[in-house]
Amino acid sequence: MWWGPRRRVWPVSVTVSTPVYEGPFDLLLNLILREEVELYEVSLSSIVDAYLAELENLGACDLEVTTEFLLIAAILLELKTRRLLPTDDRFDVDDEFGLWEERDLLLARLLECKTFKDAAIQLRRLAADASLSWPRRAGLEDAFLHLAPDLLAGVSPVDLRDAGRRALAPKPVFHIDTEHIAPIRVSVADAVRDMVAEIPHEGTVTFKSLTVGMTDRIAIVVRFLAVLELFKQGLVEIDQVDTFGDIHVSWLTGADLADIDLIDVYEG
Amino acid sequence: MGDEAVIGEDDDIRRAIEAILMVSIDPVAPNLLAQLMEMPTRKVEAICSSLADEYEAEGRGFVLLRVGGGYRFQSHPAQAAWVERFVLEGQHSRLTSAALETLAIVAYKQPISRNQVSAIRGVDVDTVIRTLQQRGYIEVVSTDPGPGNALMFGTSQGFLESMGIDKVSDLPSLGDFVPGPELVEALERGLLAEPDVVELEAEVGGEAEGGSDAEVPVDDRT
Amino acid sequence: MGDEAVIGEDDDIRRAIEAILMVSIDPVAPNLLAQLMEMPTRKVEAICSSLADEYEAEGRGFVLLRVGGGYRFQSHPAQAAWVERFVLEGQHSRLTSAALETLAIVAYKQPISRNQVSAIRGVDVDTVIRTLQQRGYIEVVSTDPGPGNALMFGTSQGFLESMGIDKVSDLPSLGDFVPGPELVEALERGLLAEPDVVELEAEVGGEAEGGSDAEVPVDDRT
Repeated sequence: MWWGPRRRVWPVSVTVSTPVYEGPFDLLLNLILREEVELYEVSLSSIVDAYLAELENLGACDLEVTTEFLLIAAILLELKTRRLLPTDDRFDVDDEFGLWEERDLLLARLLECKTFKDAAIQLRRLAADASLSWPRRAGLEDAFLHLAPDLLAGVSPVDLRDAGRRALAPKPVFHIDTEHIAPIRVSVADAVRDMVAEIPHEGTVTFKSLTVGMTDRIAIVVRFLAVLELFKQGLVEIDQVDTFGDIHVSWLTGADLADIDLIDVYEG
Repeated sequence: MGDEAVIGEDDDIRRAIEAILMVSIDPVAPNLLAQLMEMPTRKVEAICSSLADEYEAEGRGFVLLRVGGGYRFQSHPAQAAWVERFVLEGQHSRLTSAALETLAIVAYKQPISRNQVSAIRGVDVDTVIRTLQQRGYIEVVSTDPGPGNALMFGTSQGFLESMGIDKVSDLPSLGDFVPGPELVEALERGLLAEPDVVELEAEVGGEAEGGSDAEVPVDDRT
Repeated sequence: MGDEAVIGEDDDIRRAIEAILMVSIDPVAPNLLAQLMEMPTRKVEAICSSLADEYEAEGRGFVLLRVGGGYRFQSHPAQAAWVERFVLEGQHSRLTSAALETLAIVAYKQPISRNQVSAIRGVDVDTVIRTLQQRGYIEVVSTDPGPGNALMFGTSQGFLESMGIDKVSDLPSLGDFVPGPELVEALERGLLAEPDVVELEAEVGGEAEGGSDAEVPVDDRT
């Protein structure tokens, strides 16, 4: 299941908050509820555009939001990939149910996310109301202090040393590598254009050669989607000999370049 | 005459309670007061409640609040502007939405492990958990007896005080926040995996609804 | 009519003063109140004095006292027996681990300012410092000659007595730091984490105000 153990969990920063994305579920919620669109009709490029616009509004590149965005973009791509794959005529009941099951699971997750989101809003209200009232903190008057039991009774010097070690322990410092974070500017449409220019001359190419030099996971996934798009349009043949082996992409002779529907906005 | 004696007694108790609350830093539990005064807790609660009403009726600048499992003197919320002026540094710093959502999960699902919170949030929550812990909203309440012995988190006394509530069960029921059928429907529509397969959708969609109900988070403390 | 307006205004001021005095730890000087309320000190004094009379006439368990150059709420002397009982029987008898850690920092790093302790603890320590000072474990030992003239704290004679040691240098050495299991876990997580891990440690510390609730040094749940 794509959300199961193999899904990577991304760290969330506590200090970063944007009005738009507070996590992958949050983004999905926004996409579905605010945009009132079907998930599968969401164009990746429009998400990227909206996201980049959001970043510009923020005035600074927000690493936190960026990483979460990458995650959600990957999830969306995965969903879209499924959608793009040609439906097998031999109807596979198990697969079909698997898909529904996934959808139900996702729905449950989204509902849960929404529930706690609303609960959090209520907590904020409670906290805001409570913060209008300060507690009395003056404590015991001097006259009674001598009566108070020794709070250190039973505390040994070793206990104090242990407390000191705990308190003075160096806090872990984490290294942050932000080099790979760059605004995503890839689109499936661009990738299709590139490949239409490239594959016919080569005849058969491998997917590896189509993604040579690419380190950005999203760029590679987008390339893959573009190949699927060409396949869908009947322009290429795809062959993968071994599981996880390289994918061979062959230009179909006779395919008319004029037929190519050069998508402007990738619509899955 | 008997009545008068009782009133007199109540008056003494009222005064004693006022004095004790004045020197206490933390909320004082009603049963502690009851123990000290050698009287039923219910009576202490009644007196404290009438004291609180009295201050309010007299238009005092302070309140007697039941918070975090006990009674405490606090400034009246209506005087917040003046107190803020006096307490120069803002004592209350806001939590981010991410931290609040995490806090809500811990509050409603306690005891809960970091990983369980992570699974609900869909993101890693280490940093948020640490912040909430440092700020005294949550604390380790137990260790999971299962494999891994995960630390289980729950809300602290400080959380109750920050929220101005007496106990966790005073939080609004989580059930109040479960999205209504309209939203569920909208989400289902949004998640249509096969928009083309209309027949299947009608059939399985109904089933999915039933299935998702089971997944709707319910207040498991009830 | 003019009188009414003045009375109404006085009422507001009375409420504000009650709120401020309720949350203040130290006696509040009348001229500070006057400054906050933008009114003559004499008027503040008149209002405070009439408030004190009011509480006395109502038979409250607390008094508004002019002491140490300012006004302070205190328990009524007539209620001393109840307060004593509360202190002896109801009070909590141990420092929380957070308070003990704060005390350890002062003990091992003295002389140290409140802000320096705060920086190490990552949370606001005002209440804990106040309690430790009040209970006679720490005291102001010097004033920082630098800008701000921060008060520097150190341990007291009472601390040595409670710990059963002769001098601070008798405390066991902190020794070579051996990381505890929690830190090891955190470090491992940090090392294993993807390069994208964002760990705004500094921000966490900076945000950690208002955490003093967790620092309440006494355990009243026992």
